[in-house]
Parts: sequence; C-alpha cells; structure tokens
Amino acid sequence: MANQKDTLIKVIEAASKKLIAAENELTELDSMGDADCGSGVRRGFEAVNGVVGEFAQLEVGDILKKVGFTLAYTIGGTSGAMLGTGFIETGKSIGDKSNPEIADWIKAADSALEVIKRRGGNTRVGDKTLVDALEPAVIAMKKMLDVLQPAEVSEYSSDALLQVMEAAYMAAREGSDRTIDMIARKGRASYVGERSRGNRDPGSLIVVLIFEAALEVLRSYS
Amino acid sequence: MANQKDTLIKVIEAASKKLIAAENELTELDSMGDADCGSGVRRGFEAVNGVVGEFAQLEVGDILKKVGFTLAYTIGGTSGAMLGTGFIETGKSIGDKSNPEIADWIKAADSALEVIKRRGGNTRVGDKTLVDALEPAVIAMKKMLDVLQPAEVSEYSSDALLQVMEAAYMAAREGSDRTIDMIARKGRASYVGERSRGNRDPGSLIVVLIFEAALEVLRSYS
Amino acid sequence: MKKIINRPDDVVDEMLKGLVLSNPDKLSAVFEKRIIYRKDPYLNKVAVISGSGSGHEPDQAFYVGRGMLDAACAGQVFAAPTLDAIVDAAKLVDRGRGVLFLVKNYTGDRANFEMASEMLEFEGGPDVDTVIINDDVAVKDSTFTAGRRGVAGAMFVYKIVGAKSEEEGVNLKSLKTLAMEVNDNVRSMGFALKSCTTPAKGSPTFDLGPDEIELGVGLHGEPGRQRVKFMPADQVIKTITDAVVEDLPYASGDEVAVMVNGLGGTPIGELYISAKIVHEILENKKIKIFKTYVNNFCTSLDMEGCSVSLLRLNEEFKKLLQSPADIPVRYF
Amino acid sequence: MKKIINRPDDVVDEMLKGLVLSNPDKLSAVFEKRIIYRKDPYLNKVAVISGSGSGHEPDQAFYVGRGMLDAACAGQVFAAPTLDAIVDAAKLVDRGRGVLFLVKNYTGDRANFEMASEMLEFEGGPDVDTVIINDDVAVKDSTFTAGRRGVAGAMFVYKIVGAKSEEEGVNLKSLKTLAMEVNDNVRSMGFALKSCTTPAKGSPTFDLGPDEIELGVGLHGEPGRQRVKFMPADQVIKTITDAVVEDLPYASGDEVAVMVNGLGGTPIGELYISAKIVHEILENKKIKIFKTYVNNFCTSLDMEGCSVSLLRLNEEFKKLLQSPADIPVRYF
Ligand SMILES: Nc1ncnc2c1ncn2[C@@H]1O[C@H](COP(=O)(O)OP(=O)(O)O)[C@@H](O)[C@H]1O
Ligand SMILES: Nc1ncnc2c1ncn2[C@@H]1O[C@H](COP(=O)(O)OP(=O)(O)O)[C@@H](O)[C@H]1O
Ligand SMILES: [Mg+2]
Ligand SMILES: [Mg+2]
Ligand SMILES: [Mg+2]
Ligand SMILES: [Mg+2]
Repeated sequence: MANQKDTLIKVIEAASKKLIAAENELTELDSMGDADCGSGVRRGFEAVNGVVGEFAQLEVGDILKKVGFTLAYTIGGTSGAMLGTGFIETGKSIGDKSNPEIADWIKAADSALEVIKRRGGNTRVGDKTLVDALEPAVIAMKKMLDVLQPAEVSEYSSDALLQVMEAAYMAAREGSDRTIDMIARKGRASYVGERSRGNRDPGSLIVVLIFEAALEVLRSYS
Repeated sequence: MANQKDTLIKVIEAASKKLIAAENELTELDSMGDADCGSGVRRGFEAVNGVVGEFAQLEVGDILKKVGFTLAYTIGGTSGAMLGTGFIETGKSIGDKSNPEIADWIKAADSALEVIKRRGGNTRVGDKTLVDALEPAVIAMKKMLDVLQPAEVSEYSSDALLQVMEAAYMAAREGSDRTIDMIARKGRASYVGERSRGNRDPGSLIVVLIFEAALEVLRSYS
Repeated sequence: MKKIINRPDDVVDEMLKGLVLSNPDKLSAVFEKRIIYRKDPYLNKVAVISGSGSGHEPDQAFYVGRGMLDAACAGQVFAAPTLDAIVDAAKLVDRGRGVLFLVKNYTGDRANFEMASEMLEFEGGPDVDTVIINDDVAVKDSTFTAGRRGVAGAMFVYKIVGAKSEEEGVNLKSLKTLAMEVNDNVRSMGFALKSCTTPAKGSPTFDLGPDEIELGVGLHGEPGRQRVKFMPADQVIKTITDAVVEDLPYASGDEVAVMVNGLGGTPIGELYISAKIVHEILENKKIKIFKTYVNNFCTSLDMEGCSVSLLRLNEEFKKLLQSPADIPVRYF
Repeated sequence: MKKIINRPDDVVDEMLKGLVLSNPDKLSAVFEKRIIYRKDPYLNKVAVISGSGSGHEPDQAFYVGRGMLDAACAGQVFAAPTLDAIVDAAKLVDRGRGVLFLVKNYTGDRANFEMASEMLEFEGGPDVDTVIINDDVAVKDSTFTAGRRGVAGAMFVYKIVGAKSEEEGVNLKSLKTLAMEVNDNVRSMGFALKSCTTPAKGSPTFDLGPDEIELGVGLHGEPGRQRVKFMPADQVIKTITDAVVEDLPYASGDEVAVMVNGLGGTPIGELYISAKIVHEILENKKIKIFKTYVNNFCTSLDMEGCSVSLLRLNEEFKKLLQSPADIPVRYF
C-alpha cells in the first residue's frame, strides 16, 4: 500500500476536488450568513491545487501546514481562519513524524479542534458551526481507537485507519445533519436568530466533505 | 347666457378637472421623457383650484394671468413654463377688456403661441410638442373667423364662439394625433431619437384637454 | 415602489429640510420656494446660481457654499425650478455685482431661467446673465433640436466658476466668459444598467432586460440612444470613454480632470473599477490625468450606471479646481 | 446580475487599483496583499489599522490618510482579510510606537486579526493591541453568542482614534482606552428595502416582497431579525432611531453626533429625508445634535436602506471629530 505521505496528498487532492465542486451548495447554505463561503472555499482549494507540486519536497506535517497557510492566506473570513487553523494545528501536532501512528493522527485532530473552538470565541457543539461536525468526529475516532485491538494500532495500519475514518465520517455526517434543526449561536447566521433554523451549516459540510475524501481514498486501497 | 368671466371660470374649472384626472395618462406618455409631466400638471391645476375663490375680484385678463402664474409657479419644468406662458400671454393680450370680442380671443391665442414657440427655442410644427396641437388650433380659429359672417362676430356671440371652439378642438385633436408618428426634435423625448415614435406627445394632450373643456362648457349653454 | 419617503409630493421639501438641518452652519433656505443659499455673509462678489429639477442629489443644493454656488433653486423631481423661485434667489444673493445663472441645457430649465431673467429685467432687479451647459456627447448637437444636454460635467463648471467668483475684481462678464470656456472643454457620457423610479410614477421609467444596458442615458430616466447587450466593465467603460475623448477631441499631451459619476444606485466600488479602466485608457492615449473625482456627483435617483466626464485643463482651471469649497459635500 | 465589473474574482483588486490611481498623492498599496497605506511619511506615532471584507465601500481603504487610518486591509467581498496581509500591514506602518487594530465584531475578522497578532508576537514584530467595535443594537448581546456586530458607528471610532493618534505623546495604551470609550458611546441600527447581490452569488442574498422591509440587517446581506410590512419614512426611521436611543440610552441633555448611512443602493436624497426625521425625533427628546453626517459611509454593495448611528460626545470627542482628515473621501 501507499505510504502515508502519498495517501495524504491523494486525500488533499480529493478534498480539493469535492470542495471546489461544492461552491454553489456552500454559497446557498451561507445565505443566512453572507453568501461568501462557497467562493472563498473554492478560491482556497484552487490555491492548494496550485501548490501540490511543492509537496514532494515536504514531510507530512509540513504539507499540512502548507495547506493550512495556503487556505488561511487565500480564503479570509471565518472559514479561512478555521480551516487554516485546522490544518496548521494538525500539522504542528504531527510535527516531523514521517510515519505517524493512528493515535498521533487522532491527537492532532483533537488539538486542531481545541484551537478552532478557542479561535471561534469558545465555540461549542450546538452553536451550529463546523464544530458540530468536527467534535463528534474526533470523539468517534477516540472511541474507535479504544475498541480496536492494541495489535491493530500498534503501528500504522491502513485497515485500522479505515475503520477509524469510517467512524469519523459517520459522526461528522450525523453531526452536520443535526445542524439543520439548530438555531445558530455563533457566526453570521446567528444574527437572524430563529430564522437560521432549517438550513445545514455550510462549515459543517466542509468538514464532512474532507472526511469523505479521506475515506474514499482509504477505501480505494482495500 | 352667462357673461364671459363666468364662462372663463367654468372653463378653467372644467380643464382643471380633466387635467388632474389625466395625471397617469400624461405620466405614461412622458416616459420617453422623464415621467414627470402628469404629477406636475396635477400639482399645477390643484393649485389653480386653490385660487379659484380669488377670481370673483378679478377681470378676465387678470384671471388668465393669475392662472398662468399659478401654473408657472407650481409646475416647473417645460410644461410649467409653456402653460404658464400660454395663459399669461393670453391674459396680457386680452388686457383689461371685460367683454373681449372673438377676434380678441383669437389674437390672444396667436400671441401666446408665438411666445411659447420662442420660449421653446423656436419650436416648430413637427417637433412633437404641444405646438403641434396649439398651432393648428390657432390656424383653425383664424380660418373660422374668416368664414363667419361679420354680423355674427361683430360682438361677442356664444354661438359663433362655439363654432370657433369646435374648429379649434378638432384641429388640436388632429394635431395631437399626428404627434404619435413623429420623432421628437424638441424636449426630453428628442434624446431618444427614433424611439420617440409611437407615443402621443403629452403636452399636445394637455392642449387638447383644455380646448375640450372649453368646448364642453360652451356646448352646455346651447 | 419601496423608498425611504413619505408622500411623493413631499420628497423634495423634506430632503431640503434634512439638508439644511444637517448643515446649520453653512446653509439657509427659503423652503416655500425651495431656495438654498449660503449662510456666511459675503460682500462684493458676483453671485453664482444654479438650479434644476431634483432627483440628481447631490447636484445644486449640495454644492452651495463659499467657493462654489451662492444659491441653488431646486425644482420638483426632474422638473425645472419655477421662475418665481429663480427671481427670488437672484434678489436674495445679489450683492450689487450681478448674478450668473449656470443652467444645464434642458428646455424646461432654459425656459424658466429665461422667464426669470425677463422678469428681473422688467423689475429693474439685479443684472443677470446665463451660461448654458451642454456636455453630453450622447446627444448629437444641431440647431433643429434641443441640442446636447448638460450632465455631470456641470459640476466642473460650478466649481471653477464658483472659485473664481471669490477672487477680487471679477465681474459678471469675465465670469460668464470663464463659464463658457469651461463648458467648451468638458464632455461626458453615461450608461445605465437599470432605470430610475420616480416617486410620482412608482415604477422604472424604462425597462431593461436582464442582459441589456442602455448607452447614452440622460439624467432624468430618459432612455438613451441605444440599447446594447450587457458587456463587462472593461468594454462598456471603453465605449463611453472613447466617445467622450473623440468628441472634443482630447489629444495626446492634454492634461485633464476625470469624473466618474455614479447615477445613484451603483455601489462606489464599481465606480472605482470604472476609474481604473479610464486611467488605463487615457494612459494609452498619453492624456495626462491631473485629478480624479469618483463618487455620486449628479445622479438620477436610484438609476444604476455611471458617466465619465473629462475636462481639458489649463493652469487657471487647475488652480481653481484645487481651491477648497466649503460645501455640505466636501468632494471638492 | 448586472454590475460594472469584469470577473467576480477580480472585483476587489480592480477597485483598489482604481482607488490608488485616483489618489496618487495620498495612497500607496501592496496590491498582492490588498493593503492600502498612507503615502505621506510620518514618524513617531502609534499606527492605526482597520480591515474587513470588501463590499462596504467607502469603508476602510477609503479612510486611509493623515488623521484617520494608517493602513487598511481589504478582504474579498464580505470575507475578512487574511492574516498574512494583516501581519504585513502592521510591519509596514509601525513606527516603533506600536499598532492598534480596530476590528468590527465578526468571527472571521476577529479570528484573522487574532491569528495575525499571535504571529506578530511570535516573530517579535511590532507591539499590537486590538479594540473590537460592536455598535449594532439589532443584535442582542450575550456571552453565549457572537455578540453585537460592528457597523457604521465604526467610522466614528476610526475618525476619533485616528485624529488622536496624530497628537504628540499618545501611546498605544491610551489610544486603546480612547477607542474603547468611543465604542462604548456609539450605537447603530439599520434596515433594508432590498438585499444586496454579491458578485460571487449573482442574486440577492435574501428576497424581500414588494411590500416588505427587513429591520436590523447587517452589513453583509445577512437577513435581519424581523421582516415587517413596508412603512413610510417617518415610521421606519422612528423605529430604528428609538431602538438606538433606548439602547445606550441617550438621554435628554446629551450632545451627539448623528450618522445617517446609506447602504449603497439608496439615493442620497432619501438619506436626507431620513436625517430630517432623526433631527425631529432627537429634538423632541431634547438630545442636542452637534454634527450630522449623511452619506454612504459603510455600505453593503447595492443594498437599499440605511442605518442611523448616534455617538454621545464629550469635549475631546468633539474636538477630534472636527479636525480634518486627509482621506480620499473627505467627509470628515
Ligand atoms: N465561532 C465559530 N466557531 C467555529 N466555526 C465558526 C464560527 N462561526 C462561524 N463558523 C463557521 O464558519 C462558517 C462560515 O464561514 P464563512 O462564510 O467564511 O464565514 P463569514 O462569512 O461569516 O466570515 C460557518 O458555516 C461555520 O461553520
Ligand atoms: N421646445 C419646446 N417647445 C414647446 N413645448 C415643448 C418643448 N419641449 C417640450 N415641450 C412640451 O413639454 C412637454 C413635456 O413637459 P414636461 O414633462 O414638464 O417637460 P420636461 O420634463 O422635459 O421638463 C412635452 O410633451 C412637450 O409638449
Ligand atoms: Mg459567510
Ligand atoms: Mg417631463
Ligand atoms: Mg421634467
Ligand atoms: Mg464573510
């Protein structure tokens, strides 16, 4: 099977493709906000596509940071800050490990989540933001890690990773679905109060699509 | 039969009523211009209604001037200047005659026409303005005067006046109809060139309605 | 029709009240006649008056103040001011040196200013003279027609003439000559993406399809000369700027002031995009830009679109353009 | 969608180019980062920077100049500026006395300015501090939410803080205190007759029926709190002005500055009608008006509607408001 770096690059490419294609859907979902989420995310991942060529020279952690800074520098807005923070913190946590263990990945996701929540002004589950997809995904990954046999996770195994990713994706998806009925308490959609109910939070869809991309790449190996 | 002053007041009241009621039609017709003709004329004749009470104290010529200044002071725009000029000049020409002869009325209309044309920057028949209704009306009145027996017009006769007014009204009406197919060469509608064709000139309709009001009042006597 | 107004008939009066209330140190008014005039006492200068229908805000009334207009006569929306108001305004601001009327070339405005002038002459009132402004290249000039309209380029005339009128010893005749000279060097053209809605009519004066624009519109919701397919900014700004440049014509080596004037409903950001394009076009033609004005200067209610005006400069025009004017809108 | 633009993605860059080309004596830019900064050399003052998404013209970039902002960071339409631009701008305009960020309270703006601050601290860059502006009374404040937004009242903060920053000996800490004090005394609320169309989306962000208005809209086409039936100007301006007055509250005897801010697509005439109504309401409440600002100050593209802001004044605020600012739009 492919090494982790190649897998990561494939995931990033797959996620870019999905998110660029989702421009109009994200714009529509952001219309209780200010309708800029789709074009911002599209711009950001187009820029990521533009730097994929540099990844060959970089280690896993630095690739993640590069993706994060590219997004933060080109999107702007809340989604730029949050996606940027997410990838940068994940990269920082992975550090210079060239072959991180599953537990390292989960720890990295967890610390990214924490910084995102702080950056958002103590965002919590239920505020109708991307945290509603990301936090359940992180929790599901942790739980799956507990369920798996130590042997399976003792070192990097694409099979175990697939199971972890499946759990994460399902949890993100369900978390995103729950945002539909929520009233926004953070972000621009919060200003409309009760009227924010009924629409999925666009940021939560971004999280779902990134996990979906990862899952599809991993599945293609098995 | 009524004296000339009472007749004039009735004509003014009847014309006011018609022109106020024509607000929307004038506005629509002015939409190759700037769509303000209807509200201006309505405002002007509402103001005239407001000063009708003062007419009892005034002679014929001064009533006409009062109407003219009232229109000029409240309408503004081209129609304000032209209608104002029309009534003021008519009043000036009548002067202090309390019982003008038919020939005096026609002379007054003729001199009003001349000043209007000068005021418009040498407006000519065919320019698609109110002159297209007014000039034929004045010509028709002159012709009718020639046709009538000297005896009939030697002094003020409501019957002769009725015939004169019928001729004037018909000529104004036909002149106004001819504006429909014209390209405007004066006024705001002229800026659109070929596209001004197809609409009646609103100012010409004003002239028609004033003559129509006069005619109806005169007919009510016979 | 949704507008921030009360009764359509009160729109102009309430707006002028708001203007004077917001500029208590600068402006006085005779509200019944819709005359706005300078509050600061001044002596011994030729008075400068302009006037036209309302709906072009910030035209006329908003340019009253030291260094620009001494009084403005506002008509109803798109209707020339009435002659009595013009007469009263002239008497009000005359200081014995005469009054110059700056009038955009529309039949209604000309007729009312002309009647007012005749009345003042008859009454032995102040000396008055009139300069007609006609900068719009969209209308072909001819003695058989009403001739070219006056549009946003008029602001350059107000500014330069107003500044000059403050200088010592300037008389009515020389001020008139200057006004005509400015008018001779200014040209404009505009286009609309959407017509305007007058309060009285309540619906747009003309309808444009979702992919149409109207070239050569005037300031009153009069439709333009030509309806064309929608074009990107680069193309439409080039079309109108080229028409302006070729009309005078402005030539390589000329120095100009540029005005990009919003028609009322167009966001300021789009006006600056347009300004960028004008700069590039003129740079290509080696026409030097001395100063650029970008804003809503002379609008048509909520019309969407803009106009481009050029003024060919000499040293005197440059000096007079630069001198500050103490007006409610301090663009100048 | 009909706009005077080329490609939607180029809107902000082309507009900023136009702004700098039109103000060659006043402004410099780092176009790749969308940073606009003062051209005149200055020394020994605390630098003041603001930034936010574009689409609010003439917000931020148009207020750069002596006496107001030293730099502005423009984001894409309605998207907060990126942290790298903020970092670069701070380094560019710092004169060794530190940098104050004036940030309207939106999650995206806060997050990006916060990330930039952390980065500057990490790099040992200039001292920076941030004041969050949140004047919009349409949003109820709470620690569980994003809190009140910053809207047009921010212009008062820029103006007063910018003027103060030019005075000798003013340091970062005292400037921050002043900025917070201004923010504590300013309140705003707006309403829309029509939503805006972003170049990216191409259709209005929200739909309003022909007889509906939206109360409490934000600056980004976010719908407001409440949709109500259309009302005449007297009533709707009273509704929002009363909400503003009651929030602080402003009391009889207070002296205030008033801002009537157009949202981009509303003609200036209607803003002055609104100003008249505000004057009458405040006179009734015996709140004294020191100065009135009426124009497009902080818009939402082509949104139709306006906002009303009040600032409670003290002697220092009055002095600082009055001192002229040398900015592209010289409203102040
Ligand atoms: N306080 C917050 N914490 C975390 N995520 C947030 C927060 N506020 C908003 N978001 C996310 O940002 C998304 C919107 O992104 P974007 O459109 O770029 O924001 P904006 O236009 O409001 O700056 C929302 O869908 C939501 O998921
Ligand atoms: N040069 C002219 N001479 C005579 N009448 C004119 C002239 N120009 C326009 N008019 C008349 O004025 C009418 C329009 O009046 P109004 O709407 O008040 O004018 P505007 O809005 O152009 O000032 C036209 O229908 C036409 O009959
Ligand atoms: Mg958004
Ligand atoms: Mg008209
Ligand atoms: Mg008119
Ligand atoms: Mg945004």
